[in-house]
Amino acid sequence: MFAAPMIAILVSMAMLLVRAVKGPTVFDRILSVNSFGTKTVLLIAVLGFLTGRPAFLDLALVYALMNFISTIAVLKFTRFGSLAGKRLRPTEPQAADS
Amino acid sequence: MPGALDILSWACLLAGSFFALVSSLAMLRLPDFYSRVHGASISDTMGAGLILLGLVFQAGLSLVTVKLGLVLMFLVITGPTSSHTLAKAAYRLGLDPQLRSKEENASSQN
Amino acid sequence: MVLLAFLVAITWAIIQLRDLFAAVMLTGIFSLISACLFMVMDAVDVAFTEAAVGAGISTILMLRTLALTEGRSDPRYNRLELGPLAVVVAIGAVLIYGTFDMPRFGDPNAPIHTHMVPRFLEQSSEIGIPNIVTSILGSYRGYDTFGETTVVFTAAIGVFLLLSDLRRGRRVDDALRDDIILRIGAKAPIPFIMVFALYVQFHGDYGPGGGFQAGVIFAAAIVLYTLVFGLAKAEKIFRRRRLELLVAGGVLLYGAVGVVSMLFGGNFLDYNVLAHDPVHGQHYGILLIELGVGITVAAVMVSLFFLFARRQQV
Amino acid sequence: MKAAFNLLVALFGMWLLWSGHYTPLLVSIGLVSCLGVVLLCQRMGIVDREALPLDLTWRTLRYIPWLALEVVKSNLDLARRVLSPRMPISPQLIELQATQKTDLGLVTLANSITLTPSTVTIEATSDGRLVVHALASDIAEDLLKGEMDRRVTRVEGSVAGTMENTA
Repeated sequence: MFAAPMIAILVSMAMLLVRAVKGPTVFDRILSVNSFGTKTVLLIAVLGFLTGRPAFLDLALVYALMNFISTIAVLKFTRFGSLAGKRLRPTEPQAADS
Repeated sequence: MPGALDILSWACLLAGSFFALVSSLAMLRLPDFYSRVHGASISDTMGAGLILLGLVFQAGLSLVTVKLGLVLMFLVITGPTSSHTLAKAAYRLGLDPQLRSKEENASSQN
Repeated sequence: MVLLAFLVAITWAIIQLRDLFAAVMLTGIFSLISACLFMVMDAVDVAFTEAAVGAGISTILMLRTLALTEGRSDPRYNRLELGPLAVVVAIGAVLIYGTFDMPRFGDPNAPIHTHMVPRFLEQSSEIGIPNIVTSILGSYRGYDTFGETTVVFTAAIGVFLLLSDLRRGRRVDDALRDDIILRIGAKAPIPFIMVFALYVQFHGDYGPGGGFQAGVIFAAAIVLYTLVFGLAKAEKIFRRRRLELLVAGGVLLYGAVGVVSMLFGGNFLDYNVLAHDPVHGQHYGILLIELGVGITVAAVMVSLFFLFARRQQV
Repeated sequence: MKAAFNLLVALFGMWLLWSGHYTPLLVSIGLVSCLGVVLLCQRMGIVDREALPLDLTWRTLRYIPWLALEVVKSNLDLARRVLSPRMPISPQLIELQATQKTDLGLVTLANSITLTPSTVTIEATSDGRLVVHALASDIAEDLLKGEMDRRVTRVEGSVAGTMENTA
């Protein structure tokens, strides 16, 4: 019975994968990766119950955590690095406070 | 024997799966980045919430429930934070949202 | 199976993509999927490490590296090179041929199940540590793990030597303090992440986890802090000298446990002698060496991140 | 000081709930770990009222179910929009002036807006100006009515006496 959510999550992962590959902007990709991470958390939680080892939840939390931190890191990078403007019209990041 | 709790749990899990699917579909269908953020946030809230809630019903009252709750809490705190930061970064770097004014909208709906 | 298909698809996409940034993002997904695979195969500890290292830190470090390069791969290097391709295909074929000889996954008659596993399981219960992986790594194969920690240590020293003598450039205040949502949203979880890291550190005996993972998670908390509050502030709190001391200190702690157990009359890294009861001795010993591993890994990760971050500012 | 103590209690509580092993050794390790983390965080300057608003009042408790209901409603609405073949959306940017006095209150509002699908906060500044991307005009109008803003301000009002703006 746990199969239903698992399949749903896998299918939606596949759809996210398509979005991540297609882009078109870097932000779309970051969003897909972030969303993919959330799906992974859910998948692991469900899988943990499927195999009867709820200790897997530690793992799910680590994923949630790493997902958050790497998203922030990536964003910081797009803001200060020079790469983000590749497909966008790059404008100067505004000064410290607007 | 499937008790009421079991049924509730499965209802939650199935509904959560449904929303997870809708979320990904939204990611594919919606036209621009900003609207896709909305799509992603479906799965962050409803998808994750319902699936984890379903698992809570499975687990019964134990430490596992607490852990599930904490995972959900973490997702709820960090989810909006990262999607906001993402939207903001895009906005500041000059990615223009695809907007439709009210008039156009009205005419396209007619 | 589905996951494997994902892996293939994503690898193909990574190769095809010109935009290195996108490639890095896809690598992130790649490691998420492979961690799921480890989960499916019940290798929780491996998945844990993959989660912490692959999905988190390595993406960040790769991005930092990307900041130093041009951001696009040169199409000239993307021609199909027949020579290397042939070599890779040949090696792959040999490896696949090798797997034919290997017992099927989960086959109870496999040599590893008939010889090694019972021994490990027996040993593990004798040691009294529920998580078999930890007991094998920490006790039965204590030397190996010591070696691995030393490898981390040496690698870190290598990177330090390569990167640390940079010219000091202008300092940019890269704090995101003005971003109130991020500030508050990140401030709240940091202490909890740290405690969670320590939990992973000390519960390695019971659940998946241990020094490597805990070190990475703890480092991640500090990375998050650095991202939000700026490198300058973070470096003031986590000073370089102290980090370097910690890098060495972790390895030394591991070694010291070994030496102390020798002083008590046992072999190197034989924890049985650390307490009156061998089970307790094992317990304390593993706890301590895991702590050593954790300290080293965390300090190395943070130093590496600082080095890359500083380099980007130059 | 009070904030540090609150944090310590919260952290240790989490440790106990999460650990599930109550041998004296592990519990004492837990206590030491939590203490160490609190000290470290204090040096990092992230221990304050803002980071851990523990003083939940009944008004907060009443806000959370309301928010949850809102989230569910807008989720259903968004699902309907996405699934319908015509996709009746008309994305727009709106600006609104929040009435919260503290950054924490403002962030609560901004995150509540983001948490509700079909509205995402794009900008938030300390003076209370929010830029929101809404997926459809009726959603935007709903938000502009300010129901959520009023509720968050009410929650904030109940705790604002004990905190000052740290911005």
